[in-house]
Order: sequence, then structure tokens, then C-alpha cells
Amino acid sequence: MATDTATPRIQLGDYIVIQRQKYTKLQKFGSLDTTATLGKETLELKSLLDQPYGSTFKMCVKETKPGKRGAQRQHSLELCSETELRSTREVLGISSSGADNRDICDDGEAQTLKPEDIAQLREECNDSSKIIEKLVENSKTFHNRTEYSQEKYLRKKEKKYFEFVQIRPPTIRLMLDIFYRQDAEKVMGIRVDTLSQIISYSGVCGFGSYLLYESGTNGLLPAAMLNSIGAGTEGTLVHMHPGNVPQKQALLALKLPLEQQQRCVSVNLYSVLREFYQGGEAKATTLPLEEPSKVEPEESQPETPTEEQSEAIEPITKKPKLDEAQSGRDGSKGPPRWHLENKRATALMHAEFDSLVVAAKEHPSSILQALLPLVKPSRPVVVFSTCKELLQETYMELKTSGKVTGLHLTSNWLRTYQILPNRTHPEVNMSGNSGYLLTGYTLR
Amino acid sequence: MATDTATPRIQLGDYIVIQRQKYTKLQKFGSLDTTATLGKETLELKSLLDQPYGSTFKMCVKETKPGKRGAQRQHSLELCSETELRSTREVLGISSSGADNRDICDDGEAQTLKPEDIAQLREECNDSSKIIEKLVENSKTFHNRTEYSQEKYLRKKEKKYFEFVQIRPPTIRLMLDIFYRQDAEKVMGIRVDTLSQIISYSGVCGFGSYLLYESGTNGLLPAAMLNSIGAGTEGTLVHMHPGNVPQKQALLALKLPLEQQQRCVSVNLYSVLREFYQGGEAKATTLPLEEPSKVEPEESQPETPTEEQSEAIEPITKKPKLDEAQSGRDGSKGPPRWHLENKRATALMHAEFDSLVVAAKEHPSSILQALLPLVKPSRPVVVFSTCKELLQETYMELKTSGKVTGLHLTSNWLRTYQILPNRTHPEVNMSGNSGYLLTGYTLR
Amino acid sequence: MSFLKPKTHIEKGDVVILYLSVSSMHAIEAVPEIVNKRGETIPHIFQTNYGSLKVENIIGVEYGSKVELSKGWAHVLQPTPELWTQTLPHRTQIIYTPDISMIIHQLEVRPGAVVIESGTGSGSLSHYFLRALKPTGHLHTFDFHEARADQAREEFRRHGIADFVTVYHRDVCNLGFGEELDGKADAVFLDLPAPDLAVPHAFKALKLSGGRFCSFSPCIEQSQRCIQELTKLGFNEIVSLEVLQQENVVKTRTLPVIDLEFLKLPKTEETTATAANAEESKAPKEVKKYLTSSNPQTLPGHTGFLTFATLPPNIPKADE
Amino acid sequence: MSFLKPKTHIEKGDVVILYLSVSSMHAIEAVPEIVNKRGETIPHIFQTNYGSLKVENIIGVEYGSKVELSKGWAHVLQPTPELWTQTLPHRTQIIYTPDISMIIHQLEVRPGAVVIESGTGSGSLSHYFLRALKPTGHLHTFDFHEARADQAREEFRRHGIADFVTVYHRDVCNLGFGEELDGKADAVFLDLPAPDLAVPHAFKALKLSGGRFCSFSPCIEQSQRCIQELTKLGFNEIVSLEVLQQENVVKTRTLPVIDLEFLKLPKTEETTATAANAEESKAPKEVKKYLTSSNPQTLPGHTGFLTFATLPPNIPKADE
Repeated sequence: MATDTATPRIQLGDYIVIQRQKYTKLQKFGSLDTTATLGKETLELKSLLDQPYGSTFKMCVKETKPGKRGAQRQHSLELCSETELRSTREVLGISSSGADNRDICDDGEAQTLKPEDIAQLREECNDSSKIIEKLVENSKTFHNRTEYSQEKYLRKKEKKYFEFVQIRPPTIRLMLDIFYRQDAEKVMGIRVDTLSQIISYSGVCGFGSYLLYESGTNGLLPAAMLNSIGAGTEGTLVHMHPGNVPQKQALLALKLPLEQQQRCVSVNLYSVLREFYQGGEAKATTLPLEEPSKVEPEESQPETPTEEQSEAIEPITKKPKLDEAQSGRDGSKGPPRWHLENKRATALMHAEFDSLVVAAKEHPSSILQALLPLVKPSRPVVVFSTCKELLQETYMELKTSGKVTGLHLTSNWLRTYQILPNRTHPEVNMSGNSGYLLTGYTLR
Repeated sequence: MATDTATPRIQLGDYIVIQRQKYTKLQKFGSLDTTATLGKETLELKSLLDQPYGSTFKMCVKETKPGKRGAQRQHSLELCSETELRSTREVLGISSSGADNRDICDDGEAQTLKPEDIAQLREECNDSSKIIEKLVENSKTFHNRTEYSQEKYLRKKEKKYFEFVQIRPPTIRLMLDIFYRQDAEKVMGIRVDTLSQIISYSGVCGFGSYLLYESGTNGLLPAAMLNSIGAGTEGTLVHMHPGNVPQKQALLALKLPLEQQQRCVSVNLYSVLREFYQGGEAKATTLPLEEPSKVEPEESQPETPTEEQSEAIEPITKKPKLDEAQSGRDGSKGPPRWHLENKRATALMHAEFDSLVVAAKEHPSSILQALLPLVKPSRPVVVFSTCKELLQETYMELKTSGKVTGLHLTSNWLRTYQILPNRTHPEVNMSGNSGYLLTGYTLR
Repeated sequence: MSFLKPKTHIEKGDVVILYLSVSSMHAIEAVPEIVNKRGETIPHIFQTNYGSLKVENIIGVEYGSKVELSKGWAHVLQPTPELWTQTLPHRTQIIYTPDISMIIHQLEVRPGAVVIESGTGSGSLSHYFLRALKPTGHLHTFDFHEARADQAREEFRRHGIADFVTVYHRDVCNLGFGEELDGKADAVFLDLPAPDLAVPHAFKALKLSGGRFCSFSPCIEQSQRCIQELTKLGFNEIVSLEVLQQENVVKTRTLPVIDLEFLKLPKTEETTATAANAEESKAPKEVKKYLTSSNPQTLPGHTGFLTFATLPPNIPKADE
Repeated sequence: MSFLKPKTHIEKGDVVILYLSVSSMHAIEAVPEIVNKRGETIPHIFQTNYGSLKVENIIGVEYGSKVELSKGWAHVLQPTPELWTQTLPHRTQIIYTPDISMIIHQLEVRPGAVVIESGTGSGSLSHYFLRALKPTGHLHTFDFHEARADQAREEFRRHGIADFVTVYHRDVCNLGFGEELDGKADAVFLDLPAPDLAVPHAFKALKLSGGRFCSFSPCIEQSQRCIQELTKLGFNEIVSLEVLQQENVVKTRTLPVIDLEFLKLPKTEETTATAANAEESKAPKEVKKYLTSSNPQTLPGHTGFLTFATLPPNIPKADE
């Protein structure tokens, strides 16, 4: 097999995507002792180091510990070759199948192996195809099932006992899948079709200066925009948020070059607007600092605590003492980082933006009132909400104001398909809510 | 070909469905002189008389008259056999086709026949396949098109020159298709999936007494319910409407047996409620009659004026003089028909109903307040509206009242498919609005 | 016996829907005693999340009433095919109300209709056909699985609708619907893995005056083959479609409205401290309420393709 | 030159969107003079439903401004791929923003990406690819129709984005993308009648470190064959999906509310006449207003099936 020197390799400190069949998980590979938990399996990650991204590893059981919800198995990981990954079906070479299910009486006792037997089998065998072979041997009904039904059974068992994981570098696409599957709330209910359209309609690209307000997507929305701005380009992003700390998990996971990271300026909405209006360097040092209230009671914190975030912490909920604020944070020489970011953001605000994206849990109306004046004419505006009524009201307000034209309120329908020979159909479940987008173009 | 004596035959006075390829039209065959207009074609219907329903007729041009929008052709109809109906493609036996469209430059002058030539051809030829043959002969690009593109061209031309019509008896299914295609407003925007669910959820069948309020579906909704009640059964329907005259077109078109027709009692909502509350025979003759106001300004009248409706006219917008009301309408001996219907309806109202269906252009809330007490416990309630907000409010009111349980607010997605060898896909257009149904069950 | 016609009071032997909530309903038989596993006759006690119900107590009660459970209450409803579909014991994958409604409508089933159904399955659709065609029509329903056919037959009897239905145990793809049904049906419905094999039998069973046909298939290839067969035999008006029903969950949403105008106003030294406090306490409290609705997070994305067709009148039927 | 980056003022040669209403937009070239059919140079006058525009007058104007027409006014907007897609001269069926957005997202196109597209068609999608990958990436776009390839090339030049794109006239199903692109692409997009024929070429063109693949097909059979080929060559993460965007038309609806309570109250003789009048005039006036939205009567029901796949890293590529 050819090796490609261009393929990046897994490094300590990286966020990685661990994939086991269709299940994917975002994990920080913080140290050689880091373990990842996939249901009842605990994986030791140390053998990943310096291996190329995209590699597949075999889970090798080291020990089984009793856990809260049944036994927890600890696995080491062994790099393995592509050829080990044949379909379980081929390995087993199952052939005899009934033509339909008319002779099957599902009495719930088709499997003669007892749960204890299976557990033992699992400890003994590292190879899922062996386990499944045993299960098939001991099933009274398997060979009477139709081929379709057999495959369904095998897929189900394969899923349970599948012993390979692939390690992939995080991308916007993979992270959105993970976040949305775990809990759509983690990304404010922004579905894949909706995110893709936010990126399109906002026009974000390698040129221009972009403004985003979002009230909590674990960094995914700013990451997606900064990803579209690109490395080695001249685009910039001002990322406003309502909390004390910007959610940055997805931004950090992308492992962007520093120059690109620095073109995303994350600031608190209240703090930066005060800076912008009250403005001026003189005032900034003489006036005591206001702490904007934490407005979003539902705001979700990133699930994985990420120490990098502490770097960016703004002291906006802790009441800084007057002298502290005047002398700089913690008595250090320069102004605090959040203050510098506010300065950078207000400079960009004065230069005006090439696009505005608002993805708010709050009513977007007052936010638009504050931010629309910062956008140049003939520029896209994109507002996301999960609540259609809010956007209907905003639509009417914008239409009446005459400041924005080409207004459209849209939502989406997304269906995935199972395309298999003779078994093609839309998937039986679909996502119910795309959320809503209100789009338009600013006027002079 | 075998003939079936059970097949009903076309009679004078029947409503008929005229079908030309996918186009269908509801037409009253009132007399032997009746003509039907299909776009630029006028059809003389007299030869339909006594022919079995389901027969196909050939349109034979008799003359061409100048019309407002181009020439109007008058046709007689000739009964024809199934064998005449072969696909135009087969007749023409087209074979040579390009593999793709790369060599086609669509300069808009691919057809060498001029419009005048085509018009003349059309008068000379009664046979659409001949016309199309000429068109193909004179097309410079036809033989360079792909097979797919050729078929599309042929279908388009075939549609334009197709010379056969089929005559079918009206059914709920065919009439809903016609009404909805002509103008969804004609049936208050009740789409096929929604109508089918109104029938299901209401539980209307051969047993029981049903209550419907509808504010204008050209008779389709009462017709659908009466159709489900059936001939020779014991079910009854009280059909309340807000207008002076019930819209009955679809009811009449069904040509139901008289006993079945009579089990549908059509009454004005205000008039019958007053009768019910103020009630009693004594009062009915001593009190002057109130005329409920015409509430629904948008109410659409049946497009085809149907003389049968005049039988049922209630004098509720004309202010009857006191003595007239007391002595009976127009001085005739008995009470007017609408009054008798009110009496029959109030008797059924006192006996209470087995289901309630409301399809209102008005806010359903006050209508439900008035009609729900007339429904027995453990009975379905179905409310239709095109405006979700109205049903959301009604949902909350009913939930709070505790009078109805199992409340669901639903809407539907309907997609039709083109299923052809190697060309299978959902149709490129779909209907955007199913309307909304609020369903539940009454409690004691 | 509670499926024949609307009735007001629970009688012994009725199937009754015990309605606890939108997501919790049970179909129970209103009999005072049942036989347990050991063959003993014991009082019929039904267990729910809100405690137990002594079933004897509901006999004679008016449908729609509230009944006491040991730890709460529930309502008793007369079963409808819709409620039955949500509570019946699943013997197979079943078809639900949105598809069924379309099937009944497109097959133009009304009292007096003669309908053929295959397979019977769990009998969910059969109950709808029976409601629509009784008391003057008849349903012929076929299943290749003997136990299922027997269970369905017994169920129709207990539900008081056995007079209007004949249940057959037969493999219709290979054996057809039987000569006695040739030319007898107004409508034929197929829910079979290979519907195309049964289309010629449907063709024979439909009346010479014509009739309607429907096939329900999860996979598009089944519909493709079915349509080929329908076309070959002279069916027309062939239409394939999908119906998906969406629940709109009604709720009142409380949404924060934030004020940013105040940030434009410079503060005087004296108001600073109090204003800052005021902002903190005030801002999050400004909210707006919306009565709104949205779909559940997961919706049914596919049930099956419905293929409808018309057999036109007077198509000659060769003796196959 | 107006597609390269955001700009503030209209320069000579810019494509400008003349925006009259949601349903009426035109892409015009900001040149003061044009050559007419007879070869004469004449002033560039653009006709709209609201009268004519002397195009010379908009040069130098700020984007987003209102401009006078002889019988009204319009706005001038800088073109975006979204606006261009709605106004471009159709040379073929085109793909629209909802599908395109999904394609860009799933193909993970960002500045620096090398993308292969076939066919170029009307260049609608090309403009989106170019926005996403410039200034550091490159688009290789192929069309088998020579005139279309030439038109697209010329268009990219006029739009100021020619540096980032190479347009090829080639039948890729038979001839592939050319050896010079072997192992060069991060992503391949196919919109071809027989995508399966081009899959092996896509396989060769993708980088050894892997890449993403997309095929857009109106018919399911095209996707089926494409997926068979993808599976054979070792692509994984194969997903097929459909995106449909719905417009929600916002409007205020005025709905009648009817009063039926008064019918319960018996009337005294004296009030009868006046009450009757009052009812008549009052009832229809009671209305409630709702800010609501609904879909247009007809929605796009299908555009195409999007099939996505990943070529994993280090799949050995035999010399085909």
C-alpha cells in the first residue's frame, strides 16, 4: 500500500473524530493517557500518536471492569490494514435463506445462547465475525429468515460487536453531524441544510469582513464561517456572543493556522457595543467597566471543558474592582485580552461589514436594529431562528423599514435515501425541523 | 369485446366527467344540445346519450369558428373502440435518435412548418398521429434528439393534438381532482390527503348521525360524507352552512338514490341554531323569522348554476313580511322547505351526533362552542382550517376546557412520482399546502 | 362487539380504549374475569402507569367517561379504527391512518363495495375497509401466514364485524384469489413483497365494469415492477404517491427580548453602579410569549409508495 | 468584474443586478454603449416593466442605491452567486441554491480546494465553487458541449474570476479528466446523464490522501448505478439525499369571527327588529388579524438526488 506524505498525522493536543461504523465522536487527544468512551467500550488512545489521519484501528480487549450500567471493557488500539475490513457477511459465507417469513414464529426464544454465554464469548473473541458466527449457529430461526431479514440481523449484530474504529480529522461537516446527532440544541437546531445555506446566503468567502451574532453553537457557526474565509486570505470575522466566554470547541477542533484563527475576533455583544458607542481610548481607561448581564438563560456550555477557553475569558460577570480595571487585569502590564479584542472589533465595526449573520435564541429584532447599521449597502443579511413567528415579525419590520430588500423566509425538507439493489426507499425517519432562515440584501 | 349490462349508461340530466388525457372536466349533460368547452375545442354531447359510462369518443372537427382567443373548433363525438387508442409513438415507429443533446443548437427555428400550415393541417386531418408525423418530418432537430427528448416532444405534441375523450361517471375522487386543479379555493383548499383523513378521523360510515359545518366546498364535503354514509344504510348527515343556499354541485353530480339524498339535511347555521334554542313548533309560527347575516364575504358561489338549488332556497336574506312568515311562504299551504329541513335537523340535534366535522373559513372557536354540546361523548371531532394559528388557539381552548381529548394538530406532505424505466423520480412540482386538521375525541 | 356502530355504553365483551395520554393508550376487553397462565379464572385487573383498573367496574359505564385507576384516572373511549391502529397487538408492520385514508379514498370504497385485501397482516387496514363498506359490502382478506389469518378471523368475530368479512389463508401470488371471486371485486389492495406477481390475479378479480387497484410497497423497485405489470394488462390512471403526515406540536414559547439601545447612552458617574445592577436584573426578564407549533424532532420519513390504477370497463379477460 | 470580492461602487464593465421586486430582477452589464444587430454602437438602454434605464447613469453609483427608471425605480445590487443563479441566461437546466449549498458543504470546499466539475452547464454552480475556493484554490470545469464551454470561459473572464478556473471542452465519460489532473482533486462533482461512467475518472483524479465526491441526478436509477460503481471502487460514507427548500410567504390574514351566542337568547317583540339589523351589520365586521405564513400553492417537489461519498486515504490506484 502506498503511503502519502501529504496525509497529516495525529498529534497530541488534536481534536480527533473517532468513527465506529456510523457512530462518530469528537474527542480531544490531550495526552498519551487519554481514553475515549464509546458506550460500554473504553479506548486507550496512545497508539494513535503520529499515525496518519484516516487510519483504522482494531479494538483489542484488555480488561473488563464492572461499570454503572453493566461491564465496561477497556481496549487498546492496534493499527490495522484495509484488508482486515471485509464484510462480515463474506467472512461467514451465509447462503441458505428462506424465501419469506411465513414459517417464523417469533417466540422470543430463537437464540439458544444465554446472555452470560455471549458475554464470555465476547471476552474470549476479539473478532466480531467469530461472535456473530456463534450467534448465527445458535439461532433457531436464522436460516429460515429471508435474505433481507438475515442481512438486517447481521447488520444489527455487526453494529453491536464491530471492533474497528477509524480516526479522522475534524471538519465542519463531521462536527455538525456529531453535534446535531448528540443534541440538536448544541448547535441551536441548525441542521446541515440550514448551515449550508447560511454559508451560501451570507456570501462569506476569502475576501471581505463578516459579522456574526450567535447565542451558542459550541463554536460551530463561527468555525464554519472562518473555515469559508480560509487560510492565507484577507477575510475577517467579528463573532459576537451574549455570554461571558465564547463557545469555541469547534473552532479549536479545526486546528486552523494561527493567522487564520486571529482573523476571528470573538467579543461579547454588550461589551463591544458599549465600546463602539461610548468608544474612544480615553474613556476606556477612565470609565469603570460595565458587566453586561448574562441574557440567555438557556445558554449551553460546551460539553467537553476545554482549557483553551480560559485564555479568552472576559471578566464580565465578575465585578472587577475599579482599580483592577484601571490598572489592567491581575495587575499585569497590558489591558486584558477581551479589551484588546473589543478594540479590534470596533475598528472593524467602524469600517462596516460585508455581511451579517444572526443566529439568536433571543428575538432577532432588537439585535438587527443594533447591528444592521454596521453593514454596508448591497450586502447579504441572514437571520436564523427555530421560531417562525419571530422571523415573520422581523420580516414585516424589515419590509416596513425599507432597509433590506429581497426578503425571503425559508425552511427546508431533507430526506436521506437507502439505495440498495431492490431495496431503494427514503429512510423511514427524517428530521422534523430545519429551523427558518430570513434572508435579504441591505440597501443604501 | 364483451359488453357488461351492469355498466350504467349516460342519461340526460347527468353530470359527467369528460377526460382528455390528463385533463378532466365536470359537465352537466342537460339536454341534447349541450356542448362542452375544452380550451379551444367545443364538443357536441348528443351522441353520448345511452352509451355506457367509460366509453371513449373520437373528436371529429365539424367547423372552425373565429373566437375571442383564436379559432374555436366545433366537434361532434363518435364512439370508438379501444384498439384505436394506440400510442402515437408506435404508430409513427420512430427509431433513429441521438445519444445525447450535444449537437443541438436550439435556435428556435427547428420547425419549418409555419403556424398557418399547422392550422390548415389540423383542419384537414382528424388524426393526431398524422399531424404529429408531419411535425416530426418538418423538424430539423427531432432525429438528433435523445430518445428521452424525442418522447418529451411527442408527449407535448400528442397532448395538444390528442383527439379522444372518455366519459366517466363523477365520483368524489374525480370531482376533488377537478375542483382542486381548477382552483383549490373551490374546495376551501382541502387537498386529497386532507379530505381522505377528514373521512377517516370523523368515522363517518353507514351507521350513525353526523354533523358537518362547512363554509363552501361546492358540495364536495357533504357529498364525500354522504357517499361514506352510503345507499340503503341508516346513517344521517346534518349539513350546516353559512349562506342562503347550500352549495350542492358535487352532491347532485353523484346521482345518489333519493332515499340517500334525503338523509342529508342542509340547513343554515344561524337559522337552525335559533330554531334549536328558541325551538318548539309554537314559537316557530308565532315569532317572526330572523335573518342571519351573510357572514362569509368571500363565500364562493357554485360556478355552474344548477337549477336544482332553487328548490332548496331559504328566504333568509330577503326580509319576509311578518304575515308571510306566519302564513307560510308565498301563501302556499305548507311551511317552506327550509323550515321543514330546520325541523328535521333540530330533531337530530336533540338526539345528538356521533361525530362533528367543521371546515370553516371563519374562526372555528365559536362554531365549536355552539356545536360541540350537540355531540355525544367518545365521538370524533375534526376541524379543518388553512390557517394554523386558528387551530393552535382552538387546540389550547379545547385542551383547557377538558371537553375533548386525544388532540392532534396535523398537516401532510404529498408527493407524486414519475415511475418509468430508468427515469424514476418524484414529480418536479408538488402542492404546497395541505391545510391543517385538528382532531380529538369528545368526553363526557 | 364495539366496532359495528357507534354505541353509548360499555357492554361486556366490548373492546375499550383506555386513554391515559396522547402517548399512552391501551385496548382492553371489557370482561370481568380472565384465565391466567395456570388456567385459573381470576378477576380482570389491568395495570397502567397510573395504577390498576378493575375492568369489571367499567362495564355499563358510558363511553367517554372518566374512570378511576388506583393511582389516577383515565378515560374510556369506544374504539375506532384510528385508535385501534395505535393500540393493536402488532403481528406485522402495519399501515397507519394517513396512508390508509388515501387508500380508502383512492379505491373509492363506500358501503356496498366488494374489496379484496392481501395480506391481512395485523388487520389494521381491514378495520378501515370494514367501516367503509359495511353493512352492505364485503371484504375478502388473504394472508399466507396461517396463524395470522386465524387471529384476524377471531378478532373480527370479537369485534362484531365478522358478517362483512371472509378471511382466507392462501398464498395469492401463486394461487390467486380463487375462481369464485373472478369478476367480483370493486377494488383490490396489495401489500405484498412481490405485488407484480399478484397483479394478474387482481385483474381477474375486478369487475368487468372496471375497478380500482392499489399496491403499497416500501421499496421503489416493487412499485416499478408492479407498474410494468399493470401497464401490460391495460390498467390506466396509474399514479404513484407518498403521503407523510406531520404532527404540529402546539406550545407556548417564551422568548427573551434583549435591549441594546441603552448601550448607546453614556452614563454619568453617579448612575453607573445602579444602572449596571438594573441591567443585570432587567434584561433577562423581558420576554415575549408566542403560541406556536413545530414538528417533533423526528418525523416519519417514509412508510411506503402507494400505486393506484384503474381497470377500465370492458377490458376482455383472456382465460388464463 | 463584480464577482471577485465585495465592492462598494459600480464600475464600468460590472455585472449589476437591477432589482425591481422579488419576482423581477435583471443582470445587466454596466457599459454605456452596446452594439446593436446592425453593428451600430448605440447608448445602452435597458427596458423594464417600470420603464427604461440609461445604463450609463449607474456607473459610479454606490451598490445598494435606488436608481430612477423612466416610469419608476429599482435598486442596483452587486451580484452574488445566489442572485446570478436567479438571473443568468439559461443554457441548460440549472441547479439552485439549496442543492448547491449542500454540495459545497458536503464536498468541504474552502479556500485552497481543487475542485473538478462536470458539466459546466450554465455555470450556475461554478460561480459558487469559485466563491468558496478563491483566491487560493482552483476549479477545473468540463463540458462536452463546445459552445457552452466557450460561453462559460468568456463569462468567468468578464466576471473577474478567470484566474481561478480552467474550462475544458471534453467528453469526460469517455475521455476522463486528463492525466494532468490525476491525484490532484480534493473534490469531484458530477452532473451527467450517466455519472457511473465518470466515477472511475473521479477516483483517479482525487488525491491519494482522499477526497469527497458528489453526483447530482434527477432519476433514482442514475444514483443506483453510480452507487454500485462507487462501492466497487472503495468509496465509503455513501449517502443519498434530497433537499427541498420551501418559501414561507408572510402575510397578514384577516379572518372573520362569528358570534352564535346571541341565538340562544329569545328576543322580546320590541327588540326584534333592531336586533336583527344589528346582527346583520355587526357579525361580518368582527374579525381577527393574524401575522402568518404559508407555502405557495406549488412548491418544488424534486430537483435531484444528491449522492455523496468519501474516497478514503491511501486507496491504491491501479493503472487503468
